[in-house]
Amino acid sequence: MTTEIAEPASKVELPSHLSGDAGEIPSFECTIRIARFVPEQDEEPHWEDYQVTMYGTDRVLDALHKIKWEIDGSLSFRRSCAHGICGSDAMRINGRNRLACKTLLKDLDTSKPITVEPIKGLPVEKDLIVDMEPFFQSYREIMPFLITTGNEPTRERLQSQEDRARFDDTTKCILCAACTSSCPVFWTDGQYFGPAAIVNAHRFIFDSRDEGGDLRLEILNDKEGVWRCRTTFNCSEACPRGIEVTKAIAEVKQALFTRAF
Amino acid sequence: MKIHQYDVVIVGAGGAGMRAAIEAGQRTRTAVLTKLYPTRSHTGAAQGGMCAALANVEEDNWEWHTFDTIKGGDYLVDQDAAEVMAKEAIDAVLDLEKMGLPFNRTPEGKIDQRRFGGHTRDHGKAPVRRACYAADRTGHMILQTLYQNCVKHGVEFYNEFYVLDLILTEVDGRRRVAGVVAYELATGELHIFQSKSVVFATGGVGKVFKTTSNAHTLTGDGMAVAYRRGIPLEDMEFFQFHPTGLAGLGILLSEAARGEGGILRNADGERFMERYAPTIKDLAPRDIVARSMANEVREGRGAGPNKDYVLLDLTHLEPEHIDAKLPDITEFARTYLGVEPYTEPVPVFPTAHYAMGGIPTNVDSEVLADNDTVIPGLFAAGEVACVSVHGSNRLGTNSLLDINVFGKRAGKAAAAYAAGADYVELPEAPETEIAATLESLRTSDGSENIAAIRKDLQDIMDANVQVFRTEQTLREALDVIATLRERYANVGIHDRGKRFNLDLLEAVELGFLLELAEVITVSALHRKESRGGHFREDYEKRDDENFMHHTMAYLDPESEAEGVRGVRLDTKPVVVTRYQPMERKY
Amino acid sequence: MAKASTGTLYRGDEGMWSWVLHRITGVGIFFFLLVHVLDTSLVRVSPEAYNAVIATYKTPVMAIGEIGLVGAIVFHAFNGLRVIAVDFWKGGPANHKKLLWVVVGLWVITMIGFLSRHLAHAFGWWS
Amino acid sequence: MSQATIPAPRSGYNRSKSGGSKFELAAWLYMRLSGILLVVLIFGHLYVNMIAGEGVQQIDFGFVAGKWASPFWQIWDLLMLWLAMLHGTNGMRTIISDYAEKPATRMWWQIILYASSLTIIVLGTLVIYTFEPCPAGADPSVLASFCTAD
Ligand SMILES: Cc1cc2nc3c(=O)[nH]c(=O)nc-3n(C[C@H](O)[C@H](O)[C@H](O)COP(=O)(O)OP(=O)(O)OC[C@H]3O[C@@H](n4cnc5c(N)ncnc54)[C@H](O)[C@@H]3O)c2cc1C
Ligand code: HEM
Ligand code: SF4
Ligand code: F3S
Ligand code: FES
Repeated sequence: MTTEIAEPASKVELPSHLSGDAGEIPSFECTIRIARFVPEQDEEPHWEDYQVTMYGTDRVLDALHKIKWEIDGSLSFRRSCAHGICGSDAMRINGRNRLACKTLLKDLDTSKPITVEPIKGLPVEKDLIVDMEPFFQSYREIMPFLITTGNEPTRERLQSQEDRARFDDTTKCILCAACTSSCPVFWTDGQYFGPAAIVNAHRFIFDSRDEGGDLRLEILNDKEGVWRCRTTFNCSEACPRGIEVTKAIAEVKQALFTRAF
Repeated sequence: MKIHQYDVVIVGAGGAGMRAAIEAGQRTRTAVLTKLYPTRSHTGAAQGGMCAALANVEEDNWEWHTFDTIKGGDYLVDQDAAEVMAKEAIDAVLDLEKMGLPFNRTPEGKIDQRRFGGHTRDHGKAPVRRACYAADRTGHMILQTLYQNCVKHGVEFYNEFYVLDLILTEVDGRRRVAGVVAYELATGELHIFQSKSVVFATGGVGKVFKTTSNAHTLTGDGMAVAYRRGIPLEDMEFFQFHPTGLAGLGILLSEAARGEGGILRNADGERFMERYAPTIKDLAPRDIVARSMANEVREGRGAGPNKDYVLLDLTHLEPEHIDAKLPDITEFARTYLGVEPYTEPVPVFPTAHYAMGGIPTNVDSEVLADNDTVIPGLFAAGEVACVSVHGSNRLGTNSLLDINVFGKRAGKAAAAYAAGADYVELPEAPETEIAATLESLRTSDGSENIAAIRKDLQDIMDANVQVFRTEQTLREALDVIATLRERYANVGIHDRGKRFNLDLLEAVELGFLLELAEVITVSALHRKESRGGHFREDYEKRDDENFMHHTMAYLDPESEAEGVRGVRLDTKPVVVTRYQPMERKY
Repeated sequence: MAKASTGTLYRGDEGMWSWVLHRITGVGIFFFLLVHVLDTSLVRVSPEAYNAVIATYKTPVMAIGEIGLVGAIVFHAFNGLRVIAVDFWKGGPANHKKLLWVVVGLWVITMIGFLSRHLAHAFGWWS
Repeated sequence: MSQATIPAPRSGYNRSKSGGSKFELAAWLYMRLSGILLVVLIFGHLYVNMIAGEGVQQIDFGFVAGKWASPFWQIWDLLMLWLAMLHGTNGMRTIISDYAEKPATRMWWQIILYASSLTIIVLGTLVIYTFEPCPAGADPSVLASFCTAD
């Protein structure tokens, strides 16, 4: 409300598709190829194809819902908010980690089957559902909470706007695991802390109010810590929140490096 | 059957649940049962802010905040509760900051505050900067910070455990909490949690509507479970519809869009708010704007192929201004509708946003079995509860506050109660009832489809119980709900397995939705006035003489309310301390 | 529990493919280095033995192999410098794709320079 | 009904702690420093051996002897040998840790790696240090020109 806004016209001409003269919403057919795995029946996951009719603004999540609700109710996947904020539905869509609720079908090539698989490197429990426990374990290990010493102040701790901006990027993380499960190093043995844990450590290491940076750096100095990152950038590319993950990892490496000398 | 024992069991790990867990967890043995991983809870979707009269940027005090809350709630607010909330708001924000929440800062390094609809200085004189915020992801930061502190204090979580029943045992003629029954998603097993205190913090029930800003998982479980155990639900007719949801999707575009100069247009390109609110136009209160939008569509001036939405026009604003002030909106519009807000108007329609009603509690978050009897050991906080601080219409930023203030109170009270109480004996096989329901659903080969019933329910609720309500639309909705409940009795599911059987749980959730939709509609039918979020076209005025009271709905097979068997309606007086009802004008 | 390794190939970022190449070339060079030290050690056995082995390096078939080897080393070296830039230069992570194109460009230039001489030496062209 | 209490569901993974060592940091740094030096050393080596003069065709015992007669090239090659072998060995160590699935397999591969690296480094060093440019009794035609000058 700071800038001066000219009083907008009380009536404007709108293009015809908005005023409601355009007919049907265009629809299209597409094939969704899903890696199905039912623990009670299957030894190995197998592919299954589903034909669905979808509309222009539909997302992969809508297609999955359509399959679950109309074709096969046993298809299982996690989801909640449906607009990219809760981090439930990271999955591998056409070979890359994406949130199903943020991936529009029309941005994919619908002339070919769209492949949907669980994220890689975590044990598959059923269909698109993986065991997230190892992922959260790593997160918990980096002590993701403010560590301070001395008496609590009565009012808020002060923090300058620059200090606040220093770690803004890494506060956006929704713990969806798209990054960690896109990391080739994480796939190998699942022991690497993974980018998400490092991102969340970064969030505190660079918070001017925090005094536990040394502890966290020590944890990430582990042989499964930041040094295992091979700068493959899959994490940065996969992050649905647009966090510069590899950059955050590089900053943690540099912090460890400057601390050592 | 697995039995666990905890002093305190908290159901739900959203803002309210985790705030309670931080208090209870440090005092006594506490378990948090949640159907979602804690960080998936819908508190994370809140954008705008959390208000408190910190007076960091301009003069403010908690009494003004109390007044705004009461007036915003159209005087149906319990004023003692509003006072508690406004007073404790300041500590609630400071607590979060001390826990590490990265609030935006003023140039002096203090927590920054901004304006938000309905928050004023000195009883309505001018807008005041009261909302504390962290960019456009305040809810996200609250959820993360609370989870982080739960990790710090080693709170025990049972993730993907669905609480499906509440165990109440009668001791000396009084019902007390004995525990809860939970369904473990991963294995399909039932668990019994015996506990001295139970805190319900399961969030809202937006999924009774088709167009909603709420998550798929917000199916009102806590309300329904309590209701089925004979606990009343208060003020369920009051549902807030936010004017600017993305058309067809319901995803919320923050109020800031209009604050920054966005205007609403109909299919003819008219700025229709000039007709409904000639002076403040697009910045009229949420309920008025939502009704005006719905009216345009109803009268055939809606835009789009189905003429079912209006347009939010930002094209007269500078792209840099949009980028700087409304990044979320531009992203949502682009991602989900493929609309470029710089050059095209964005399709919007009112979206079901927030349930003002819920499980009645007092200011100590203790659940009430009627107008004043407390159920020992049972607590509720957050959107599932009705204290009532929001009355008939919640002010923006007051819910994030509610979950923190009353979450904290609930956690403390639950731990204190547990310290002085013994376990109540569990009845023989308390899981029998729910196990039978689950088993019959899981093995049923009924011909009805869950998704189809749910869609019919959501369609009728959107059409008949949304921003416009009349005797006729509500009765029609009740008829439809009744047939849907019959169809539900014959529902069939595909997934026969035990592990991660979400098909089964969707069926259970649908049962909750049907029940709550009925309560909402019956309560709405009963309230023959218009107040806050509840607008009756056949009774357009607020009627303090006959309706200045809360609605209490009970499940009671013996009774009948508004022609519906099984529901009993009662009233509860509104607590008025110092602000007498006035006309709500802005 | 199913192993998560089944499924399609991950269609990663440029960063991933450059790393795959970096790893393969690194291993390749390492094994070559083992062999190369061994054959060079023959200088301690006798000049004749050494010359006999080195003669095999001069055949056309080996000439092709040498192109591969040099190509691998040059890529590994330039990409190694790129990785170092990503680690230490502030703008590195944001520009890693551009840096990769620089690596590819330098690789092409270096290889053209190298090939023009090497093919001449190896096959006696232009000489 | 029994009052048994079960442990929390789905126990997490356990990662062994290495604790307080600076080894990984040092190794990481070494990879970068040695890499930069190696660019100079290897490119120089390749230039002299493969580009300058007659390229591969020129290489024979005499050529090598010619180079190692000078301490400059001796040190150059020695440095290159050590830096590259340690760099390569450490790189191979990471790769083995990445792909070996069982600790025992990992250990065996690493033993093989360290043994061969050590052999090569020792052998290479000895060769450079004990190199005799004009071995007695050798056919003078294969030797460097300066041998016959004596
Ligand atoms: C898009 C959007 C924007 C908003 N913006 C604002 C804002 O700016 N300011 C503001 O003040 N308010 C805002 N609100 C409102 C506010 O965010 C919510 O009312 C509040 O976060 C609710 O918190 P909660 O803890 O009660 O519930 P939730 O955060 O919804 O948590 C519910 C929890 O209960 C669990 N649960 C549910 N059922 C079961 C079950 N059967 N068994 C076990 N666990 C269960 C879930 O797993 C979850 O952990 C917004 C709401 C929305 C939807
Ligand atoms: C020419 C100059 C060289 C440079 C600039 C260079 C640079 C690098 C760098 C920076 C890394 C670390 C990559 C990472 O951490 O992600 C690396 C890895 C590696 N290098 Fe080199 N290197 C060079 C030469 C060599 C040589 C001669 C060998 C073989 C002996 C070699 C073998 C390896 C191996 C095996 C790896 C491990 C690859 C991996 O982990 O993926 N490099 N190199
Ligand atoms: S860093 Fe990005 S990709 Fe990784 S968990 Fe967080 S939000 Fe998801
Ligand atoms: S994908 Fe993995 S290797 Fe590093 S840059 Fe990202 S963590
Ligand atoms: S459903 Fe919440 S992020 Fe996709």
